Amino acid sequence: MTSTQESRVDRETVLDITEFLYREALALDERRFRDWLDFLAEDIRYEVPVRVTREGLADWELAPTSRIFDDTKGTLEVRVRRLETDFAWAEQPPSRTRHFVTNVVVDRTETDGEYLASSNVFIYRSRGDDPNPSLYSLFRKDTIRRKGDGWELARRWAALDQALINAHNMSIFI
Amino acid sequence: MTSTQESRVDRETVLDITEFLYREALALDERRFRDWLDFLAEDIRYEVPVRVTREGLADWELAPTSRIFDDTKGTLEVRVRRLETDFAWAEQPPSRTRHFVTNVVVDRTETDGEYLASSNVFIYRSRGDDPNPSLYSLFRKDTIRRKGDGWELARRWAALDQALINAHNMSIFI
Amino acid sequence: MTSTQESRVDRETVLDITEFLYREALALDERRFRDWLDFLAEDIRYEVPVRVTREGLADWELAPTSRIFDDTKGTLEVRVRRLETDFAWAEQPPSRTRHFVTNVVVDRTETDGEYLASSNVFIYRSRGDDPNPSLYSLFRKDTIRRKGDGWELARRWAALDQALINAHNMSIFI
Amino acid sequence: MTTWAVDSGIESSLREIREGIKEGRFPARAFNDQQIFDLEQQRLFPRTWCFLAHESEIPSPGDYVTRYIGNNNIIVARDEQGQIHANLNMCRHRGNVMCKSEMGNASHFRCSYHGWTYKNSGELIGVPYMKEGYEGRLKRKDWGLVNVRIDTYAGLVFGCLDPRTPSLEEYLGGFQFYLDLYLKQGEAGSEVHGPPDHWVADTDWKICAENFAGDGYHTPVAHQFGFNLGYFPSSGSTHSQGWAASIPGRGHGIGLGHSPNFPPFGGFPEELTAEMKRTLSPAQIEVFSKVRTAVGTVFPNLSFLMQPFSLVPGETGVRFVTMRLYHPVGPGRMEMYSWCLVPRGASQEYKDEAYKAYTLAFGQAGTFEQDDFENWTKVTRSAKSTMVKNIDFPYIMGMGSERDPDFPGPGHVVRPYVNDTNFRNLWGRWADYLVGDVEP
Amino acid sequence: MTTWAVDSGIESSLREIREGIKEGRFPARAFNDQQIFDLEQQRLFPRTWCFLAHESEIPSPGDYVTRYIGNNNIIVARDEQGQIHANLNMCRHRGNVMCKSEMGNASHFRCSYHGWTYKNSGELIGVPYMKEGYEGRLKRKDWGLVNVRIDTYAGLVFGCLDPRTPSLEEYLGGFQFYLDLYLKQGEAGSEVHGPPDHWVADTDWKICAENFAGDGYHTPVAHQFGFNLGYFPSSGSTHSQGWAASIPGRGHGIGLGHSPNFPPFGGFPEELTAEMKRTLSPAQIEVFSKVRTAVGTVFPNLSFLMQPFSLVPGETGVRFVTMRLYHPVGPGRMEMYSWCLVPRGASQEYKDEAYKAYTLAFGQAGTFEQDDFENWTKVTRSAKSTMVKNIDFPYIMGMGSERDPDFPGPGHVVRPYVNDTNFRNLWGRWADYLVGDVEP
Amino acid sequence: MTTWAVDSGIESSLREIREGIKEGRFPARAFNDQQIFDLEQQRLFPRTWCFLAHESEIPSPGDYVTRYIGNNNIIVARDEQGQIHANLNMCRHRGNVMCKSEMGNASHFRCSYHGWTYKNSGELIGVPYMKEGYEGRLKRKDWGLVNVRIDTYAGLVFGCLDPRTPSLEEYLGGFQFYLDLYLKQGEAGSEVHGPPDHWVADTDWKICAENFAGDGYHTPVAHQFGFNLGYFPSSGSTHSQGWAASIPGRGHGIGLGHSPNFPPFGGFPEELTAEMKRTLSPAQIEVFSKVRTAVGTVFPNLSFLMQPFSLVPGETGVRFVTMRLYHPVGPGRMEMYSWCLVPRGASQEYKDEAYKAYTLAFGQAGTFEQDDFENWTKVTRSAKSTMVKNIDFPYIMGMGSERDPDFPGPGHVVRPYVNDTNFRNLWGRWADYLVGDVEP
Ligand code: FES
Ligand code: FES
Ligand code: FES
Ligand SMILES: [Fe+3]
Ligand SMILES: [Fe+3]
Ligand SMILES: [Fe+3]
Repeated sequence: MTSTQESRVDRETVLDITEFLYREALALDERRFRDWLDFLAEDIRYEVPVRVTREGLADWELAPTSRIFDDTKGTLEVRVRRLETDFAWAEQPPSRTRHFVTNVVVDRTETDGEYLASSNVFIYRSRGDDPNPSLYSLFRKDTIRRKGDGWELARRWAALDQALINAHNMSIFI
Repeated sequence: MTSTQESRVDRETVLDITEFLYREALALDERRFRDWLDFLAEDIRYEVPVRVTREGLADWELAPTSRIFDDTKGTLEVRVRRLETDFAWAEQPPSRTRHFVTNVVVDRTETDGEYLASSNVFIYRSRGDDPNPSLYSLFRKDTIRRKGDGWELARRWAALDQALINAHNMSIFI
Repeated sequence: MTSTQESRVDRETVLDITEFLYREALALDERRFRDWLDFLAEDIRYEVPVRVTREGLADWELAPTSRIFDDTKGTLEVRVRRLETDFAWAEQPPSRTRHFVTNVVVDRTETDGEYLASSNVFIYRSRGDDPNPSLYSLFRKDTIRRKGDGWELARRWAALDQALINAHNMSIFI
Repeated sequence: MTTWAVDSGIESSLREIREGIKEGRFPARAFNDQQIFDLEQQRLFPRTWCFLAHESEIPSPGDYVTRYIGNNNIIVARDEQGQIHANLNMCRHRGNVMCKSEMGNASHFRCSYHGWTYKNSGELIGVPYMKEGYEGRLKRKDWGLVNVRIDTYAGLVFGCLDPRTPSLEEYLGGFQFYLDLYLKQGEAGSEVHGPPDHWVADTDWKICAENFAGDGYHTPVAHQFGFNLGYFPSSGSTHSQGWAASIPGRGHGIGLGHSPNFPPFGGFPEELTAEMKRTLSPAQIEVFSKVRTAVGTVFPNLSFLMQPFSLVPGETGVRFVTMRLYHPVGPGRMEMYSWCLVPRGASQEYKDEAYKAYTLAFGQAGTFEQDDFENWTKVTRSAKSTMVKNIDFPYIMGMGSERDPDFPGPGHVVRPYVNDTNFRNLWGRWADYLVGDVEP
Repeated sequence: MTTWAVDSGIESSLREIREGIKEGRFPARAFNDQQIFDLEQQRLFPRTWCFLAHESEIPSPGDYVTRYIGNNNIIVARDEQGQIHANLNMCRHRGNVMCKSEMGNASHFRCSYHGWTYKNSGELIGVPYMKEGYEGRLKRKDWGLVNVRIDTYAGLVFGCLDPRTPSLEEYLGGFQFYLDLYLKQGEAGSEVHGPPDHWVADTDWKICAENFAGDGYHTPVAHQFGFNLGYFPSSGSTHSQGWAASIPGRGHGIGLGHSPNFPPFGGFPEELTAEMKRTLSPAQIEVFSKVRTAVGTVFPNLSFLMQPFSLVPGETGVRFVTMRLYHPVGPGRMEMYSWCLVPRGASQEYKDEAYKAYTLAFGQAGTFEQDDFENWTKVTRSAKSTMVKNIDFPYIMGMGSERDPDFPGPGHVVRPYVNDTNFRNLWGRWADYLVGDVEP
Repeated sequence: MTTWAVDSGIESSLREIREGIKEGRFPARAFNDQQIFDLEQQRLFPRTWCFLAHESEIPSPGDYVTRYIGNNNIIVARDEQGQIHANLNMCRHRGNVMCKSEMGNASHFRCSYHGWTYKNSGELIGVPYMKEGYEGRLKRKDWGLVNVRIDTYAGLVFGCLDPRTPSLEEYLGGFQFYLDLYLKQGEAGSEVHGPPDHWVADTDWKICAENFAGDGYHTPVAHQFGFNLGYFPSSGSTHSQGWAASIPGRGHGIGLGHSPNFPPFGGFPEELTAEMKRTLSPAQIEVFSKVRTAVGTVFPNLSFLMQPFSLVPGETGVRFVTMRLYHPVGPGRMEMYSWCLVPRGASQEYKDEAYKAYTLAFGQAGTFEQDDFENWTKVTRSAKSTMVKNIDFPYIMGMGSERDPDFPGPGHVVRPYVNDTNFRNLWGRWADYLVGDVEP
């Protein structure tokens, strides 16, 4: 497999974006949700499609119209505001999440200053005194946009590797 | 622990090989099996030993003669050709796999242009509407060989961290 | 999210420390416990607090006084010496562990030559012919100290993301 | 106090439970118990009409989805003539699963074990080595897929395993009046917006069924964040207003929440309101115009909710409809299917807006859904405690209430919205089935 | 050989088992069996005093912890007057869990489902829409949390589900004499060093209870590393020395290991020894001075260990105390709670040193604990084998032994330390409960 | 239609099932049912000869492997004199597991709990504190490991829990004739190529046992990829050719697939064919020369397959043999052990080539194995559906067939290969055991 040297994203950018994703995940896992919102572009599209088990040759397994999350910055702020109340029962006691972000691969997009970052995310989630965690596996395709000296998340598209989700709710971010 | 500066592989090579492994995993998880074959050297040895529970001081726990996979490029192509038919029932509907490749460490080998890449791989695999995924943990020792501008996989040796495998088949690649 | 360029740790150090953590994990997973001790500073503090499920707004969820591990180099050596006997029944047959170290983020500390490395660790542990592994998720905050040409682990603080631990013992290192 | 016989005597316990319901008590234990689960699987679900699919999920010939009745996986397929069939998803030769996906399109199903082939209507048409192997002994017509009887109402496809169960129309017994609010949004009716959310929960299906049979009582507390942040168009002081309507002896029930200042048909686009006024009955129009929230359960485990939702506090927002099926898979464990229904004739824009509201509020990442399931899994956990074996919950709200004389809709209709009346009807019917007293 | 009746006849099997114990045999199968587990949940734990918490875990008004009796989650809370209450952690309205954390502080509990509110003592004080919804039908005083009777000894809080069970004092029946070694370390008594280690294990609780009722026999082999590396202040040749003390007919038992050259009160700081000499009885002083290891079980599932530990081979080291609760959650499965108890009045330095010793030896990463649980999970696995259904284990050590006439402590006391006598008493009492012969 | 009695009446159901088999029907439900599983554990596996190991797995003194009969873990060890012993892997003192690995070498086993020590033959030889603790009460000879009776055939070691079961020779009842194809490859016989693949599957063991008792019917569809790509040396048009041989009243059965143009002994190296011609009987030579595929089951759960395999479409390729044990661990759940047997006397080259063919086709990553388990787990899932409780599968192929008069091998032998005759014999025997009608 020959790497296509010419179109390759420079190492520094790859490492920068990787660190950006790690720090974003840390904000989530430390429940610094306001900080997390700062990682997101104002025009972010945050999307998690519903998955349906299909035969190998079907047109789609990720539903074209159904979404588990289909959020804007505005609706994500609503979710955060909710978590800041005393009445977000689903997170009382809080989920303990750990986002294991791996396999970060960065490619150019057609837009200057925007990169496509693919990553695998394994989420471990434990609550209360239940010894059995919920485990989620996802593939993410993020658009990361240069913003001043740093970066912002312009789009998150994440697909759960499960059709029948093994969790009584999805009160966390992914 | 002093790092042995002299024998250390240069950073660029380590990052290159890491990216190579990530892109190889992506080909598998996106079921682009023909693409995946392109990552493999013509003379690849692809090997997964059977593990047997032994006492702490036994000579071996990985069986010297028994193999779960013991493949060449030729037999891997047979497997891919099979997956391209309509009759690979084990993958109908297809497994949803996610290869979490971590802890990539690269060392020199005695052959110029060949590197030993150790990595941990955690595979999440879900099928149909079963809410319980199969999880596999493996240690991989790969030989990565420079090939033109890029790289190829000259050897894969991977050991499952389980003696009694928790899956009704191993119809995926690792 | 603007990255604070000035205080940022240089890339080389981050990659060095990341590799240090990978090689340290490899020593554990290959059961080279004597080698592993060499990664640790003489004055290491090795600490894993007990977690208690608390309401969202409680002062602490990680107990201020209770510890699963609270070790020095001396007591870690005791544990290793024990594992070297024939009578460490808990590890007979040995655990097969795999430490998936991800999301390594490195920050400066107030001490010159010491860095704070945050990382996520997912541990897969299998024993005997039990097809069900134990899975642990941890957040680690390590202090990594420059030592000659290399590095040493000056402090490990690791918190399990579980309150009721799903394992009949913790005879492994984390 | 209901005496709970753990081993023997469940039959007499059930009779006691049935009596207790009339007096306003229902035992905690019923919400998580192996014996109850087993009896439900034996006496309830095989005798009721069980929801399978919405017709709009399989619009074209060959389309199919696979669903469950009890632990039986059922193929619901539209044949080449457009007719819908339901068959057990099992090969008659050695029992292989025929359709391995949740959704697809096929005119025929071919078994991957020995190759028997069936039409999507269930007829066996192909058997390999018929001559060499069977030597004339096998009659194809005897070995078609196991058929399941179906019946439909306004796009809803139900299946029933018992041939003696009366027609769906009789079974619904007038509840159609209320269902039309969800199913006849505009002249073209309703359709699913897409495949359902589907997840598992350690929740007993009955807790959900009760909650959606009109538990207006929980909203200001369970969804307090919505009240506090202004996203829920009701207020604590008036939230108890409205009606609880139920079909006596049928189990179905619906809660109709009313807000004094909420505009008639608030949240519906004008065209839709106009269409509904044309197609629904005057009684329906009168009732629906006053309804802010409509939350109802078709006995035993299919529910609907219509609710306006706005992200701008104080505004009316948009109405969305969710349909949900609680599929029991064990005592205290279920699979949830949650659809969003939209008016088939509405603009794509409106459909998308309604779906966005749905997805922010319901589905497994929905903020209201999160709250509900959190409470429901906790109720389920408590119900298993041995200390609750003789503990009843109070179901005494609206015990002696008279029917609202001015209300034009069918069934037993009482005020206020905050009420246990629908639940007594629900559990009464449930007890009839479990006791075994339902004439099939 | 005990005949094990798998289906029917468990009652007569149990009587046979009870007879067998007297003759020194106990069936393997009892350590992992669904029927036995069920009977324990029905006949044992609901009738005994069950440990809930140490008072020092909830020192201030409003403090609470949640614990279990059987599968019942219990809130143990200190009210505003400082009095401790235990209540089932379940809302009486629809069964929601009230306290969702293991530990906290609250004067009131408000239910997250419909908002019913209780004092931390259990009294129901708030019901939303009381007027609109209940119309006067609901009496608050009838719907408080379900109360659990409690009793205490020297900081230990126990709960009991059976009102007929005699007082804790009578239940302990003199075992307090030995418990004081753990609970009255110095004038200020003992306290927990922090919240307990808490983990699950595929181990039957009874194996732990037996081991800690004085299984000195296992130490030189199960913890051979400690002997070999010199961390355990005993030697194989003298390890059998000491006593086994038990309270006949009560089930409690303690092993008292003695080393000929170990200094009296070795490992205690001097001040503490001095304090103990002032506050304990002369008989206690005489016994405790000779004890190197004290390992005992309060029937059925609470244990204690006091042990000196030094990392310098040959030195006396420091004494630590662990208290542990074996909470059964299924046949062959349990949750372990393990606390470290420290003398409340000792210096922080001493407490920390004792805790360090505890944590290196016990708790789930403790080296001794690791060995024990390894063996216990393996015993549990074997016990499920069908081939063991008629196999008994030998419990014949110390069968005919006379009481040690010189021993000043209460109960039946025999030598040597290596002994099965305590276990016969333990399982005899267990069999009494399972047979159903314990007068409540 | 077989009436399936869920609670009581399983006994009469079983008798009905047994009658039904004769008429060519067997109930779907049997393939995934708790009651059936329990009865198999009680009435079947404790009475049959159960495969434990191949002698070549433990070639030297001290070698052992651990295997299962039911849920009993058994040590199969070769003592210092070279004799093989089987014992329950459980310490008689308190039940600890003795050997914690699947394979090893030891002359003695020492228990890690209290140190009791046994010879690898099972004899108890060491007890710590024998004097101080047991005071002469314990007799070592009474407390050896629990012994399991064994018997062997051509390298296969079987164990039996029932002393009344007749000898292995009688039990096999002539099936040895066919087994020799797998076990006597050349004068030196067969050996394992290495430790077995070992995995778990949500598959009922009986589905595998039936499939390998000669299900030639499934091959062209289940393994269609092999036919399509040319790796399987058979074609759809002739695939039905061959024989089904079974031992009436014993349960054993084998399918012998024949291809008209396949060379005699095709795929065997010449030397091996020559050796076999010397050592096997003329009748065996006649039968084996015609066999392309031989796939058989030793009742109840041990199977063998011999098959030529080539990666070059159209070529004969190499023959490989797999031996497999289906170890049931629950209703619809099993552990699979899969070995490759090679001719002991063949060249390493040939052994390796045969093993490569095995590993590409069988073992959990094997392409044929993948297909089979996919179908089998799906059959298992279907069998649990409540709707199948009265549904039988057709077992009518070869119902009235006469024995092939020209076939020189023993047993009931019919044509063609595609046949249900072996399965009726298999399930008939199974039913005998479950009904309880097998004279032990
Ligand atoms: S199981 Fe379908 S054809 Fe045999
Ligand atoms: S369940 Fe607590 S108030 Fe309803
Ligand atoms: S259990 Fe083996 S010696 Fe005690
Ligand atoms: Fe709600
Ligand atoms: Fe111990
Ligand atoms: Fe096959």
